[in-house]
Amino acid sequence: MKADPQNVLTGAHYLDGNYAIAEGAIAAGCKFFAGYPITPSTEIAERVSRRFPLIGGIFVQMEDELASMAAILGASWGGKKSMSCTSGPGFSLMMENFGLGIMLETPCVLVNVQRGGPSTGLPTLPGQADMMQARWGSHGDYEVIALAPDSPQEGFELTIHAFNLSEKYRMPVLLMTDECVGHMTEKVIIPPPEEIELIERRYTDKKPGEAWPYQENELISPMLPVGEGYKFHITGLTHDYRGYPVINAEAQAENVDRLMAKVKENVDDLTWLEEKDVEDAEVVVVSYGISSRVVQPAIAKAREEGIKVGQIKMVTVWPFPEKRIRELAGKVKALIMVEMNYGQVYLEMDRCAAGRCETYICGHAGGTVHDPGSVYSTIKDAVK
Amino acid sequence: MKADPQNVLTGAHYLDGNYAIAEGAIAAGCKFFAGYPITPSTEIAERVSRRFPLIGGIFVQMEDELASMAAILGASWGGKKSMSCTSGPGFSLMMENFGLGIMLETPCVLVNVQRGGPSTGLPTLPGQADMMQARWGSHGDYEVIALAPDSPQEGFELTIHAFNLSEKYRMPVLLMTDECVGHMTEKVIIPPPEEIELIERRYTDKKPGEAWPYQENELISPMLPVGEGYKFHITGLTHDYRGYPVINAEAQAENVDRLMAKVKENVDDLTWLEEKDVEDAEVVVVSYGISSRVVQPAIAKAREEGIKVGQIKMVTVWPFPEKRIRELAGKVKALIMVEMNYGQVYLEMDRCAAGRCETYICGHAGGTVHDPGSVYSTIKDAVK
Amino acid sequence: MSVETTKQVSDEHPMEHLLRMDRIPHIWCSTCGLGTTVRALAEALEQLEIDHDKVAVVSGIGCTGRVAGYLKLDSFHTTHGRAVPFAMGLHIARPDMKVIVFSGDGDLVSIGGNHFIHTARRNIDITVICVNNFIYAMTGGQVAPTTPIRARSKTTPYGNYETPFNIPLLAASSGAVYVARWTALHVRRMAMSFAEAISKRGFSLVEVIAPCSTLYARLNKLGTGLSLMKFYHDNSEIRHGADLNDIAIDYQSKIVVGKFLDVEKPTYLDALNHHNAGIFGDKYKPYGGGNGSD
Amino acid sequence: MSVETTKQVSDEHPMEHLLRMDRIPHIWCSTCGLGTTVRALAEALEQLEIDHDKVAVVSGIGCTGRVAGYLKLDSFHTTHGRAVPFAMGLHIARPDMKVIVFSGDGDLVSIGGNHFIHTARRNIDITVICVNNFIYAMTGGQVAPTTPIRARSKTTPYGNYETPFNIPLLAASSGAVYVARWTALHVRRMAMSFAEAISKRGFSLVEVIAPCSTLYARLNKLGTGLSLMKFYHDNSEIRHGADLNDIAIDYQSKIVVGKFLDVEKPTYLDALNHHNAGIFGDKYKPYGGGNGSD
Amino acid sequence: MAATEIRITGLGGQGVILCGYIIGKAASIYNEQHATLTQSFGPEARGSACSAQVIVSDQRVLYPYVTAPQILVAMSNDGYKKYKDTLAAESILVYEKDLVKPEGGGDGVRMFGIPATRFAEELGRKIVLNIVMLGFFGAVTDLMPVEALRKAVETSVPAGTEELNLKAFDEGYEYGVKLLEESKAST
Amino acid sequence: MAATEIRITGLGGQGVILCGYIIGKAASIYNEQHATLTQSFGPEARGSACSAQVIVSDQRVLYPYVTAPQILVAMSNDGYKKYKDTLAAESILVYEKDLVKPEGGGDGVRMFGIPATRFAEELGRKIVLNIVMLGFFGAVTDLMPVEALRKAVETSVPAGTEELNLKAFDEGYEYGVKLLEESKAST
Amino acid sequence: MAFWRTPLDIDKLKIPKGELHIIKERCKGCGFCVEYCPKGVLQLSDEFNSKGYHPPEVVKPEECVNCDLCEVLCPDFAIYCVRIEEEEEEVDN
Amino acid sequence: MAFWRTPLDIDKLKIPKGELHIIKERCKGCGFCVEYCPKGVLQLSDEFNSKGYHPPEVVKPEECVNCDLCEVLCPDFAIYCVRIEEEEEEVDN
Ligand SMILES: Cc1ncc(C[n+]2csc(CCOP(=O)(O)OP(=O)(O)O)c2C)c(N)n1
Ligand SMILES: Cc1ncc(C[n+]2csc(CCOP(=O)(O)OP(=O)(O)O)c2C)c(N)n1
Ligand code: SF4
Ligand code: SF4
Ligand code: SF4
Ligand code: SF4
Ligand code: SF4
Ligand code: SF4
Ligand SMILES: [Mg+2]
Ligand SMILES: [Mg+2]
Repeated sequence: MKADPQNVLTGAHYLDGNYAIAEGAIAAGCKFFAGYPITPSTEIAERVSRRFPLIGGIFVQMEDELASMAAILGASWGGKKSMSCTSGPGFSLMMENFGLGIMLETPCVLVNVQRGGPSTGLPTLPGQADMMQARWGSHGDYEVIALAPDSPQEGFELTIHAFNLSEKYRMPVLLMTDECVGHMTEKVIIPPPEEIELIERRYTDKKPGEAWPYQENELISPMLPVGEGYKFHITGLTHDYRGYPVINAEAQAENVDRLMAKVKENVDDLTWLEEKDVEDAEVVVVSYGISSRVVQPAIAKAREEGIKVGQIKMVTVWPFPEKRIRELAGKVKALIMVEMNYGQVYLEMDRCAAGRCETYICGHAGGTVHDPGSVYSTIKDAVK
Repeated sequence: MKADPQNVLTGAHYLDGNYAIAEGAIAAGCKFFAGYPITPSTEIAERVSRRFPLIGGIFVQMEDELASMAAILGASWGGKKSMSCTSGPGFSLMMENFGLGIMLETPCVLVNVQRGGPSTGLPTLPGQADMMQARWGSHGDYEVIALAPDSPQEGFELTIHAFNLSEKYRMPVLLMTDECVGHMTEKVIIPPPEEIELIERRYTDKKPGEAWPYQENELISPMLPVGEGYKFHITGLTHDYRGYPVINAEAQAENVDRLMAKVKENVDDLTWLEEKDVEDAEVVVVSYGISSRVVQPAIAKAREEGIKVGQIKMVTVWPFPEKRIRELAGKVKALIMVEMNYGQVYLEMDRCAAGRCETYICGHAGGTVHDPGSVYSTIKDAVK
Repeated sequence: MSVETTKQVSDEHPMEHLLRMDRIPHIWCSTCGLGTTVRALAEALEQLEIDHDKVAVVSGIGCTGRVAGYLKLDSFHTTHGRAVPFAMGLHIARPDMKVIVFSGDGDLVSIGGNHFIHTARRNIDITVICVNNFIYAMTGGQVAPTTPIRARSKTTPYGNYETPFNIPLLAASSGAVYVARWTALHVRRMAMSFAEAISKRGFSLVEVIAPCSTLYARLNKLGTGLSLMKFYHDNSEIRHGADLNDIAIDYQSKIVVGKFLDVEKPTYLDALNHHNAGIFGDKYKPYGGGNGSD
Repeated sequence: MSVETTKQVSDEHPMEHLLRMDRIPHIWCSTCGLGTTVRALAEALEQLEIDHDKVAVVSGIGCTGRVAGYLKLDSFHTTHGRAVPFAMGLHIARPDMKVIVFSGDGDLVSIGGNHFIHTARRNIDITVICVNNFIYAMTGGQVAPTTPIRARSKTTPYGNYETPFNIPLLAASSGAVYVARWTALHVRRMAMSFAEAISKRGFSLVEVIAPCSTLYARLNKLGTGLSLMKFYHDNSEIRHGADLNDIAIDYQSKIVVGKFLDVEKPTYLDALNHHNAGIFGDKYKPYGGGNGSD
Repeated sequence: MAATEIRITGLGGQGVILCGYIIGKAASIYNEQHATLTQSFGPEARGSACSAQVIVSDQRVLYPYVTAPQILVAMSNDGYKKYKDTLAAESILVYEKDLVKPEGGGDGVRMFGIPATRFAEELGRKIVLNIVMLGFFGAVTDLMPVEALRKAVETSVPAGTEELNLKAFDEGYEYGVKLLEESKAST
Repeated sequence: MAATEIRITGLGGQGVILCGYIIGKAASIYNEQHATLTQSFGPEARGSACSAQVIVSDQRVLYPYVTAPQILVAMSNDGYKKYKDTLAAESILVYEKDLVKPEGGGDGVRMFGIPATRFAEELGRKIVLNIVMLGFFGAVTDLMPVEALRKAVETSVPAGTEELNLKAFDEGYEYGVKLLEESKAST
Repeated sequence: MAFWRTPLDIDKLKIPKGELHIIKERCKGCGFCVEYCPKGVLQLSDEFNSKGYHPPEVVKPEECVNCDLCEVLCPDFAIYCVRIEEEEEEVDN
Repeated sequence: MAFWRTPLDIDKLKIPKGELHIIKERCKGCGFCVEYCPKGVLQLSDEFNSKGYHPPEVVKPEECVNCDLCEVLCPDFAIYCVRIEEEEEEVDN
């Protein structure tokens, strides 16, 4: 399906990352936004609250983040594309109901504009230290999809992509950005609606009485619409294909296996890497989001000096591109992860390297993006 | 310091894991318990509520888990050893204020009696799938200490240990158990009070005006008592040694570095492994909590058949015993992680193995403990 | 014995079309009041002559929370305390539907208290049915923010000393437009209140005092659920329009029931539409939700 | 010009002993009302003749939340919405101390709403000062659950249409024993209310309507904080003991201030001690906290 | 002695869990053995079927769940039916005679019934049914010295009810002893 | 052309951020360049000093923060003082003449002052101070065609104020052009 | 024939009679129906159902006025009452 | 000497006088003190402090009655008034 022209501000705009994300959501057809203000994400909500009234969307500022997450799930089941945005402290509060979203298999998008943590930390400065929380922040086993934009332009595009993936895989999708991207203003080109491809909700084609919320033997079932007589039941308890609670280990295995398989069996579809100069590289710098930009001057400098450095930008951070990293580890001398934390996604990279190459983490506590110099000297270390 | 005789039910008791944990807390001198009921942890609160009135403790059933976590931090700053208990959904809700506890460097103990997840999952059946959440569940970078008892007896002992570590390292400590241990009744021997060694809170010996909440250049500062004229300030924002907010990258590095160093520089002190037959082992089974019990029949069987299997039981799961695992990886053919999840702590083990030996995960979705047969066949696979 | 006039075979109970018969018998204990409450809701839905396709029920977690699993409606068993905001999202997405929250006292006013007061404040057009059994039943009988002073529970083993909430007062002070209370014994009036609440535009609350036999009654040595029903019979007083400050519930003493509040106020969506129409004039298309296909 | 009688050098302001002078000047904007409120609390602490060592202040997050950082008391800047339960833990650990929560309207009754009503219900002996500036200031001016209808904010760019809370009513309905409201202009009465509230045994609330110049005033084109002070001057009405149902605040209209409630009820700890003494008799040692060294 | 797996099954309110608790306590506290008690929790247990499992062993019990019990104590027919097929060969069934209708004793299951409800009713408190069963269990299984079980009963029942419960225990025990003697006599 | 780093500094309320926004927009939307705008947020910025940074470049801007600006636009003395030492060699200082007192021009910093507040006041709206500065900036820096800046002003100011703002811009611009001519004449 | 139907208001004067249906296996023996039947139509039987509960039995069938109270009180959807319209049928004939 | 102190109630009759202290660098020029001084003692000066605000200046020093209102209203702890006890001193002498 194509985007609704009513929603799309086609043209070149000078927008900050947060506004661009809001425009992405609107272009994707988001019609329900429930959120709670928190620096540095609030401008997303502000833009949405300004834009929604005339295009039939509803923005609600909820009482807290717990309510926000619950409300977007309810609205999604009500048939609306729905979304919330937050930052670290609010992200922590959303984790329980994020898990409910996973369990109920509810499409929706959650944006985390990361700031420095832990706790209240650095509200106005960037960080990338919620990446492992994005993967593991709710209790129990599950898999997630998380995307990381490096600019307002990608903020716009990946928000649409996030909505599309959430419909395709019938699950909440995370957009993990940071204060720097969120508050950075750049040119954003919004294409005409007919160039914006949207994945719409898949509803069952079965009749009431024949359809269940999680069709037997289907990895990803079409949803059941409310209000149409399906009279379905869904629960956060372990359940069978009917959505009925079943409290035993067998049902658990079946239920959770399938939730994980939705992602695990589609890692190839979900993986989105942008590679540069990797073929002949001795060292590859891996990074995501804003970090994948600031590494570039360092890489360029090293290249100028004849060091064979390649770059991998992870657009999709979760699921981790395990296959590609394993492959590369067998070919290169070293992999360097650059991220604004003490080494989070690094741990997965290191694991997948499996001792076949050296790995480096070029990280720090957050509060500012990487100084290219620090990346450069890690590259130098790695080729020593 | 020794335990207060008033608190210690010396003798042999037939207790379930949850009651044993409650007795451990009481023996450790816990005097404030704030909690919110949740299966399968509630018996801890129930026992505490019954035991406290005559020993000067206060139990409050809070309105929710967010309040519970906040209240135990407040009480700890008020000078009480404090504690809460919960299970997955509540653990998710506590993560924001758990991070505050880390940031304020507040001693307290939080117990998670794990059940099957995600979401409401299997309230009455066991799981070990909150282990990565224990490590990464709050936003931002930080390190944690997490212990895992395998029985009511260890529930008692490790709760005391958890209180001791929380005072020693001035941070919240996690006791990660599960429904099986929590609801299993066994003999628990409670020693006489004089055999229970307690680490008491370290308060500053400096005078008001000279003392700060986080003394400069000290890794772990003694605490400042309230009500004594220190008139100190503490904040969840990034702060300096005075406890005053400083919002920049340098302060962030200093603050977070130190929080992490408290654990990282003391991994050796914190690591507690129980090893058996590891010296000559070809394969080592690594596990923790209840899983480390149920693997033993499988190991015994394999040993009987002449397979050289060793066992490592991780009493401390976080920080991960990286050094020992790296060492072993260079010596054995394979490491097997047995845990009631799809491979969480396994990821760290696999990473530390760094390709120097094979690694296996013997895991499942939870709902029941491992059938020894599945462990046995993983051992067989590993030696093939 | 009267076999003649009594078919004892398992033929169809008149409410079966509103129940998930593939899940009956339900898990609730003998002499638990929950089933009766569900029956009353079914009764109300029958009376209302509304399209049952267009009714959804949302529950949190608890014995009461299991209600969503037994009603044959679009039904959502969410997380503990979050039924109300989930329902709010659902309602806003589908304002053409009737959204009913069925929650326990702990679910609704303990962990869910914030959502309760804020959703009442916004006058979101949903109906909340709170089954108040004075205890956390599902988790085995701990104190609730409704447990009367002196009553015992597993976490007040020597008796409760915390003042409980007066739920109707809290609802009204927060902004609800319809507030009633009945006991499980007042099954017909309860059904009527349910019907009124569902028809009412705005945030409506019906509190139902119901027996928890296995925990509340047992821990307090009050007999069975039937004994509690008898207690309600002897000790409840219907007082429509009662002053909400006078209807707090003490341990084993009078229970004031009735319809306490029924006022008109613009709902959240009405206020929004009215406000936006004032701002944008004709450009503004009143938000009415649609059928969710957009 | 009167240099003679005016020392313009930086000598000591009489409240400096109660302030963290190493953090002054504070971050609050020009014409913000927060500083005045802090000054009034200092005044109250002076009046009370209590040992300032035994006073603690707990804040959540927000412009108001920064108060804890400026008062030279044991002071805790916690997380958004959780000041109240943190304070409750602190109070129970040290009942000999006076624990004061200083919170913004969003902090206290939006994200912290549940703790607010439950802590009032339990009648925990703490004092809560809520600075209501009708907006989320710290995050840049979004709608709050106190924003009057029609007022603009960054997330109600065309004006608010949600009914705000009546905070005194909510506190009283939940169980508070002392409830007052003043504007930042009523600085002496505010200080007196603070002193009364701090002395009061039980859960006390003082709401302070204060100007947020940078966001609330600016977004609503109401001038500066001084303009708002003038507005309070012209539009507030002192009505002690007013019916709490009559004191909701509309956009730029009358603000009823005064002491609305002052009743006696056993505090949480009193109730606990009384109850347990009844159960255990002499075996029970009343809980009074001790100095925290146990 | 190898581990003995025991399952006690019945209805909520019959004291099934306490029964298991006493057996485990007797073994581990008063008989120097190891005993691990587990139980089925869950909303599904609400008021209906419930069961307790005890593993008694001279070594530490490692695997905590009962899979093939050597002893099944059945206080309800539903419970009996649910679990009868898990009984190991050569195992023992201890059942309440008026409530459970055992269906033949294939695989050499030894079966011992007692009208424990009636005994309990005669003692004036139907609630001691489980303790009567326990005494009977002590006699017919000979798992541990009867004194260990008596001690465990005494320290596990609510204060003030010790005497009644011990009496109930003894009646069950004696009935069991008699039954054993009779059955010995008859073989 | 290599990247040009610009910092605009002043007090809250002076329109510092809008000024940066317009420069960035002019470059990226109306002049086919790349421009990245960042700003200092934070409670510390509450009403007092604030600053915006723009990097304008023909290539994509990779590192988003300004470290050593080639151009400093100062609308307050505090801001000037805070940042003057970060000015790169051969850089330009554009300042409000009545508010900022530059301290000599070491390192070949070229300095251009304008009494923009007075201009703005003369236009009847003190608030257009930033737009006057912007016109002046356009003239003295020659970073991009003035039309790009004008276009950006027109599309960035509140609807209804376009004319006033363009007038303000033009006055600043003309003052700058004149100043340049004079200084050329004088060298 | 419809022509000769008894007017409804007359029909109303008749005391309705009910036929009880008890779904024994569903019953949990709570006794609500027995206790609150205004006519004492029911009593708990001695019989056990397979869950071990005593379902009610009808002891005074002729007394039942089809008030449905047993039905609406039953928490287990285990009893309901159907109206028997004997007399109306007679009129119709 | 204490013996001869003027009784307090007499002291009260005197109109107190105040000496104002303005900490200019702390002032944010809000004007609260100026607006609400009951005696019009203050006005905002033309002067800027280093933060760019106009601190108040005392224009009618003799009018100040030491009511402290300026002090208690000032959100920035930038002004305070000290009582001058000239007359009392005279009595004491
Ligand atoms: C976040 C979270 N905390 C706690 C629980 C455990 N829990 C389940 S139901 C319940 C309370 C039930 O009480 P109530 O809402 O009164 O319902 P009832 O069972 O009495 O009908 C609790 C605490 C949970 N499921 N999730
Ligand atoms: C969990 C969480 N959510 C959101 C925020 C962001 N936040 C900080 S302060 C605040 C609201 C401030 O409003 P208020 O409490 O009224 O205080 P004010 O700034 O107006 O004094 C918000 C939403 C946060 N810090 N933590
Ligand atoms: S435990 Fe109580 S509330 Fe739950 S089903 Fe049983 S009687 Fe009903
Ligand atoms: S933003 Fe508003 S509340 Fe915050 S300091 Fe400024 S004026 Fe005060
Ligand atoms: S329908 Fe009425 S009269 Fe008939 S049995 Fe039921 S309750 Fe009794
Ligand atoms: S009310 Fe229903 S469950 Fe109760 S006894 Fe009667 S038929 Fe059985
Ligand atoms: S003390 Fe009173 S009279 Fe004197 S300047 Fe201040 S406000 Fe005016
Ligand atoms: S009240 Fe204080 S900050 Fe305001 S103008 Fe007067 S001295 Fe300055
Ligand atoms: Mg309840
Ligand atoms: Mg506010």
